[in-house]
Amino acid sequence: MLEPVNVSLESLNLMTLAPMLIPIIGALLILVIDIFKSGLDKSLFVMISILFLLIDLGAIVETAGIFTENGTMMGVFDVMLIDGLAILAQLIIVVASLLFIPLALTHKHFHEFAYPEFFALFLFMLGGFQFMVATDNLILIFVGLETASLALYTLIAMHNRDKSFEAAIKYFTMGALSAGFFSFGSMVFYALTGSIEINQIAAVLGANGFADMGFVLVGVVFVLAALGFKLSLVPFHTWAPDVYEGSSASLAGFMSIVPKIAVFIVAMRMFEFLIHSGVVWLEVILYIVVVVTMTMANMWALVQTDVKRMLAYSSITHAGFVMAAILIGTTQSNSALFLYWILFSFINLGAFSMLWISRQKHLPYHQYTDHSFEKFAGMIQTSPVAATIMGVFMLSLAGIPPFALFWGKIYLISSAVTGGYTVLAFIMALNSAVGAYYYLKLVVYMFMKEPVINKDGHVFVANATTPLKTIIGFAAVGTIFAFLAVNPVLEFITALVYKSGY
Amino acid sequence: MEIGLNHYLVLSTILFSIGLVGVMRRKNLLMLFFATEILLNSVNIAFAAISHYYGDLTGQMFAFFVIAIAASEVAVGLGLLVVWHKRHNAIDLDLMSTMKG
Amino acid sequence: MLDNILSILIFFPALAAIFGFAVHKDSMRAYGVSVSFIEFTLALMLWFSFDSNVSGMQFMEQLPLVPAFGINYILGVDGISLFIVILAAFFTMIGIASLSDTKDVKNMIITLLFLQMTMVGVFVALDAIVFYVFWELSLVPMLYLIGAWGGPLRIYASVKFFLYTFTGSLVMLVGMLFMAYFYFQATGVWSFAILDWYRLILPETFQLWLFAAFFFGFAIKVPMFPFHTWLPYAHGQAPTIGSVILAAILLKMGTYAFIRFSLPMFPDAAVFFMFPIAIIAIIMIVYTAMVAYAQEDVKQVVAYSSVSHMGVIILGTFALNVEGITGSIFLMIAHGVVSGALFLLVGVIYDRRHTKMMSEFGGLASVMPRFATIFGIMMMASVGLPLTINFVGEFLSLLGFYQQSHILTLLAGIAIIVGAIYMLAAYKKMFFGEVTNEKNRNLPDVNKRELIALVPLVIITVWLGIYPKPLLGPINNSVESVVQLMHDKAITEEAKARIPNLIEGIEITKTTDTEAQ
Amino acid sequence: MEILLYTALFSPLVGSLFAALFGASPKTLITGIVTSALLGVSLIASTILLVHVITTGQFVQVELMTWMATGDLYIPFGFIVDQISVTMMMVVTLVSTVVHVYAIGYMDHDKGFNRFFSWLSAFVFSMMILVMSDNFAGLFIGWEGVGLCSWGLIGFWYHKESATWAANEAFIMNRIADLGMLIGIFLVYWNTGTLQYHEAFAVMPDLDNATLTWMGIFLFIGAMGKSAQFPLHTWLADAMEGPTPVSALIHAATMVTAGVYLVVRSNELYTLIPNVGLFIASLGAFVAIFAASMALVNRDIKRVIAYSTLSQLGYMFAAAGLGAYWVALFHLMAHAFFKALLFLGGGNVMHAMNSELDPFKMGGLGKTMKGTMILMTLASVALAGIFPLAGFFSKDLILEVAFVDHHFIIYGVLLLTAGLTAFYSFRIIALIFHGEDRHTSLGFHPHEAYKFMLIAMTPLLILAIIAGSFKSTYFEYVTMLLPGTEYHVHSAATYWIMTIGTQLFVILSIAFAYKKYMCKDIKVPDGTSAMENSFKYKLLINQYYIPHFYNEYLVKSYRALSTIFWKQVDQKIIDASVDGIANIFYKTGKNTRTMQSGNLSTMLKWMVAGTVVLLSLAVVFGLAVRHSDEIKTILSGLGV
Repeated sequence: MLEPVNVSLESLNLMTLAPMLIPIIGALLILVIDIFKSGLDKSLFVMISILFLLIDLGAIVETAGIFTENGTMMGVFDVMLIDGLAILAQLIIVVASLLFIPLALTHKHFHEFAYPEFFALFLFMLGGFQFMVATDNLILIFVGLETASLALYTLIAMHNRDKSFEAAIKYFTMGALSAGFFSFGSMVFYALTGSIEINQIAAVLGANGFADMGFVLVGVVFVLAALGFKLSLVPFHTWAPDVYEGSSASLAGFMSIVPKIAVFIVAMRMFEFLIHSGVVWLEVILYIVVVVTMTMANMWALVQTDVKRMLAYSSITHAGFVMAAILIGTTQSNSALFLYWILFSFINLGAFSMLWISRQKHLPYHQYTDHSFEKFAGMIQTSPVAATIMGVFMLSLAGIPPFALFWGKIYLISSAVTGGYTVLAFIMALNSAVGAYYYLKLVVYMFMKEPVINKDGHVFVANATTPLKTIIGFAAVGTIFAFLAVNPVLEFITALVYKSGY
Repeated sequence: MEIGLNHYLVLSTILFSIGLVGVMRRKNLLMLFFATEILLNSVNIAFAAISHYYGDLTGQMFAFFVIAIAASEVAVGLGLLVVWHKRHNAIDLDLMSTMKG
Repeated sequence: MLDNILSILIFFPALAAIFGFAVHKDSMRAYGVSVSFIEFTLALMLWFSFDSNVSGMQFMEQLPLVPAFGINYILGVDGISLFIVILAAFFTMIGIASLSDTKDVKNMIITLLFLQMTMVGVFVALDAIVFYVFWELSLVPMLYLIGAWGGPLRIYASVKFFLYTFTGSLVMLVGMLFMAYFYFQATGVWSFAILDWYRLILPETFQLWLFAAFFFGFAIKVPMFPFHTWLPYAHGQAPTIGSVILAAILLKMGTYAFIRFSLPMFPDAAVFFMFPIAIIAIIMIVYTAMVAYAQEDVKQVVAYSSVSHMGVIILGTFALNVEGITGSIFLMIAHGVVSGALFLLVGVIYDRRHTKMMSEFGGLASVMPRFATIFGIMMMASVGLPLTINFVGEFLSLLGFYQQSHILTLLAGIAIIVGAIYMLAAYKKMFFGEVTNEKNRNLPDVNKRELIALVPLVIITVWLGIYPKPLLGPINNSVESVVQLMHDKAITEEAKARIPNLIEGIEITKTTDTEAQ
Repeated sequence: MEILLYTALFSPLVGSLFAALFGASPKTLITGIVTSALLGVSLIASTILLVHVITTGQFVQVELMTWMATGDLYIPFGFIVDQISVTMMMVVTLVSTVVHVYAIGYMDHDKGFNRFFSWLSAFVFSMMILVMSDNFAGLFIGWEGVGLCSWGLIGFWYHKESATWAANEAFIMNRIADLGMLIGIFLVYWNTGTLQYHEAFAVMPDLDNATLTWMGIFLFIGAMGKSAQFPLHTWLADAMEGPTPVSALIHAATMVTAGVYLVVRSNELYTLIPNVGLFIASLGAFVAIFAASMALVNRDIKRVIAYSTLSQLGYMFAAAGLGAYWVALFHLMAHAFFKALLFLGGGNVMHAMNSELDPFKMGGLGKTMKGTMILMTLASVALAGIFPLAGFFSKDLILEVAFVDHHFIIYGVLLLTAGLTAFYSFRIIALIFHGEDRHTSLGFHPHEAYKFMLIAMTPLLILAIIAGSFKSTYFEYVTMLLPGTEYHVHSAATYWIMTIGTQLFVILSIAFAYKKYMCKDIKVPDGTSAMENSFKYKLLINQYYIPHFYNEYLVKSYRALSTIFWKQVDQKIIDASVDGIANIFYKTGKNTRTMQSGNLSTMLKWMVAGTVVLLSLAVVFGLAVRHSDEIKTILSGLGV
């Protein structure tokens, strides 16, 4: 006779669940609205999404407040885990989404925004990511990851162009493979330790002194492959350029930020304890993967002819760059990861939004891709403000001070220096130099070449509306004046990360 | 000979390998989806077996979730496949390479 | 106002540049001249209120920027940087004043004003990161200047310039981060303040590595052989104003940084690397002078001559004594004036003929006598004739290095020979002989606008050649404190011996006093 | 006295700047007059200073202002008028005043009249700085200043390729020597801590010999360039491309003697290092005969005179090297007078002959140019050293010095040179003024120069005649500063034999020259005669092939090497490797981007392959850990 389940509501600590539930409720609401009255304008759904995101943000800030008082919280049968990492990651996810969702309010009409499902799926996806970062239970991570991914595949496909479907199918198939890898890796850890919670796995492995090192490594390999796919680490990156190209520019920008930060958290939880337990193999492998990802993606970015594809490769590089933080694994490096990613999300969203507002419905005859470099030739003459803003984004991505990313870059490289990874620090620095070339390429096109097409600057802002301009302006201001915000942000991050024990 | 945990694990590994080979070799999208199903199901077998071995239900829970996710994956996957087939009247992977480089 | 004059000097042009977007393009030139004139006046005010007897930093400003990571906005000026700041303001002013008619003059002036912000910023920054910010930021307007208004290879040249210098400075950045880390280890506090770093005494091996990292960044900027190949392209393709600023100010960042960073922070490494660097400097001097001689394009002659002169500056810097370092700082200013003027002069002829090939010219002395005279004066200054500004710097630099090595100074002294060879040959090709090319027969002589730029430069060239004291005094004071700091910090025997101890005399008198008692 | 000093120093500068104002405009006579007048002022001031120095025996020293001061280095603009410098000032101002006045006539028709006077006065100013400075740095200012003016004046007719080439050659060769000088200055500074003459010389006796030797050598290298000593002598002959007044002033009377001045000025240094002195003397003697030999056959009046200058400079160095500084200075002074005279006379001839310089194309000019003939003949007599003209006193003294110091080889060489000097001087006199008229047939219609030019030359003439008589006065006052060794041959008989013998030898040489070149059948050489094809002649006319050697092997290889450095090293190696590194990245990117084939199957394969690689690495590592003990045993068994 089983004991009746007797759980007090207090011990469930439902507050930990609130931030994830809010977007899900929002998604359901959108679906319900659509059931009652179809054919409503997209602006309604945008605003509803924003409202729910704001509420979500409020909930996260609330949990952050609790965290700073009480420290790490467990909840809902100890499945949920709210620590500094979870809070920071959720903040990034929600803020980036807040910047992303108004991008739906374009001047031209696009297929996907006509469906309320788009926004519902989007909110479901956010819920998935939030679950992912706020737990150390492999099941929940897996579920969250898949929820989010499946929604994302659909969002990509909803762009309703040949390339979008191709991108979605590619992403989906590889995602399925990576899901297999992840479950297999989880299975290995489960087999080794009898647990699927990361801290317990760590405890058990630590207790028996990594006796079955070979099998631990097998598990690590599969998890690394699965996470590497999501983070687009070489050689698991092959989906990234195609998917970025196939999806709409705004979604590509979103994809370069939000899913990755979620997976970074998982990677941090998963690998940090292994590296600190002296699993040299993982350190070496991560070192190689990080260097190869940074360098190779850089080289591929060099030879691209389409700006969006170039930015895709550049995102891969940045992911490799940030992965170095996990390899280094000090408090400084983990803080650097968040600082870097916050700054990066501003710039990258800004840059992709710039592409987004220049998106044409139909390609002119001389253009083979949506955002070929030639399209931007002589932009300074036809549309100087847009060109300047785009130039700032590019310089910032290249790491030119005092623009935003520079601060993340020096903090991250400094963490490599303090962590004893001297050579890595130099490799990171030199990769920034290589990267500067392709960012400059766009600057060169915009500022130093004569326009190829009509002298009409409208093409660069064809898609622009006030909300889009606001988002871009926000990103631009954030990029240029980041140096004013770095200090408070850095202190906040360091405090949270330090308190979470990373 | 008694069937032990190791046999299940070996079976799971073999199935997983078959799935991997399928993923690599299949040019038909539908077949490819089947291969990914094999991957996930091989893991399910292992989870169930380990769960039994430890006398712990977590593994089986994981297996259930995997099944659920596999199902939803199939839903999304087939949806994409159908759209693609409608547009191109083919589900051959080799035709699906407009973006590259 | 004087409390914040450095910030004003930095940000006034930037602010003016932003407002410049609203100015109509026909009035832009007047706007640019006014702004740069105000900036120059401010720079002069700085000079007049500068206390020449103080060797340390003056007009210090400090604001927290990222205190959590030890980054603060610290500014200050001493005798070493003061005159380069003034020079930057001066050249921007005459550069804008003498701008010939180009397309997009509005964008160009805005770019120049931004460039001025970065130039001033580099020389007054006393925090390594702030320094680095301006250092890197200066690349951007220059990139645009070369890339948008340059010659046929402009994009290649500008991107090469950018990437090359950027690569070097990233290595330098890692060096800075290491330096900050060592400071953190020693004191438990993060700090990027240069004056804090001065107090840090590092073991010799650390010094060597850090010196190398910094060296990489500075050497490319200078540019030192064999990292110099971006320079001929940049100069060759840049518009006149770009070359002028590049040669007059931007190159000086590298040599200035050697004196600001490398010497006081790593005195032992400076001594250790003195001879290799001297040899590089000599190669720069002789080799590039020979390359300059082989050029067919007069602008390239001047470009390579810059490299050659930078060699002398480097040599003077690594003399590690007061005479040499003072000389090298003075030569920075001198070379700024002279090479700036030479590029302006090349620009004058380029505006008329749209070619820079020397074979196209010949006999210009009779067609454009005033031009030939000014060119001749500047050429002689470049060659290092006494009573011109360059001579003072070259003389002191070589004199200083002579204390360290006789034979290397002798080799470096070849500068005065090879310098004369390429300059005179170029002058001969352009100005002497009969007028062979019909197109040259009726060229107008320099006009008023060009004279506005050139005459002040001629006056400065001669004035400071005869009476360099107003500059040498403050420079000398600051350099003495640097040398003394280096001597005090040095840990190896050799360094102690190589770097003179300036207060030795006082110590001796002290001991004799005690003996007397 | 200070005001006089400044007047003497700065009035040429004022003149130069005044003329420069009109630099680009056509001829304005006023520039010539003003500059000449200002030089006259300078001359008067110098004379008063001379009287002051002679009568009081004191020198005037002023410090105008600081020039450079940093660290321990302190260099002022300081000037000194002492026995040495006042002598030089007199020579400089006197000759330049004469040359200025003369040039008003000579440059009469030249477009660049104003420019000419500007340069010429600037030269005088530089020369005054050179001789009046009281420190090495100031000397160097003047040193380079005269170099610059010499460049401007040699290349005065800048449309002529040969002129500009010669100007550049002169400048660059001087620069080579200046480097030596600069190093010498550095040596002085770092060893004595100062550049002031008297302070530096005061410390020198305490320094070790090696340092002093190096100092002496490097300073002398500087002197070698300015005074065109072998092997840096080729520029002087080429410098004759400049207008003749320039040759008279710069390349005969003043600038080229700066080297001698330097050695005399540094006598306290050179006294300490007699070995270097001997070297200087030997080189001087060698140059004397070497230059004289080239003068024997040259067919260019000005070049002959230039070689003669070179030869006389050799005399001066011989004297200075042997420690007879006052003798060197005395010869310098006397030489300035008669050599300037000779050059100006040559200028008259050249002017008359429309710039023709080959004496073989002249002949019989004495009829039309009587005044010039007298002037040049007397100057040549003085040069040859015939009693009682200036050359006799100064040049014979040098011979005596060599003899008394028992340097008989030097003595012999110098004696032989004296004969050669007489021969070539009168060779051209004979060819120009005497013998048959060969110029009319070539279409020349010579005329005498302006009268005022001739009058302007007379002060030089007078001085060339009477300068010798100042010898004892001069000796008395100049030896207040210089070592006052008197050189007397011990026995009167030897003295007389020597003197009369020398005179006879010289007179015989003159007679031989007249005999050989006054005969009727002198023709314009056309390269066919046996003599012209002889090796000796070719060697001499080609200046021992030294210019040829310089041109072929130094200039050309320098140019070739420069081009190689640029095209091969700079572009093909250094720049190409920079671009190559960048290209490696680009190429790697280009070649490996095929990895991204766009085919889903390939993508999946990459993913699986990555996993498999990691897996096998993991297995290897896992096995290695598990069997680490065995591996260690095996490795130790292998001896690793």
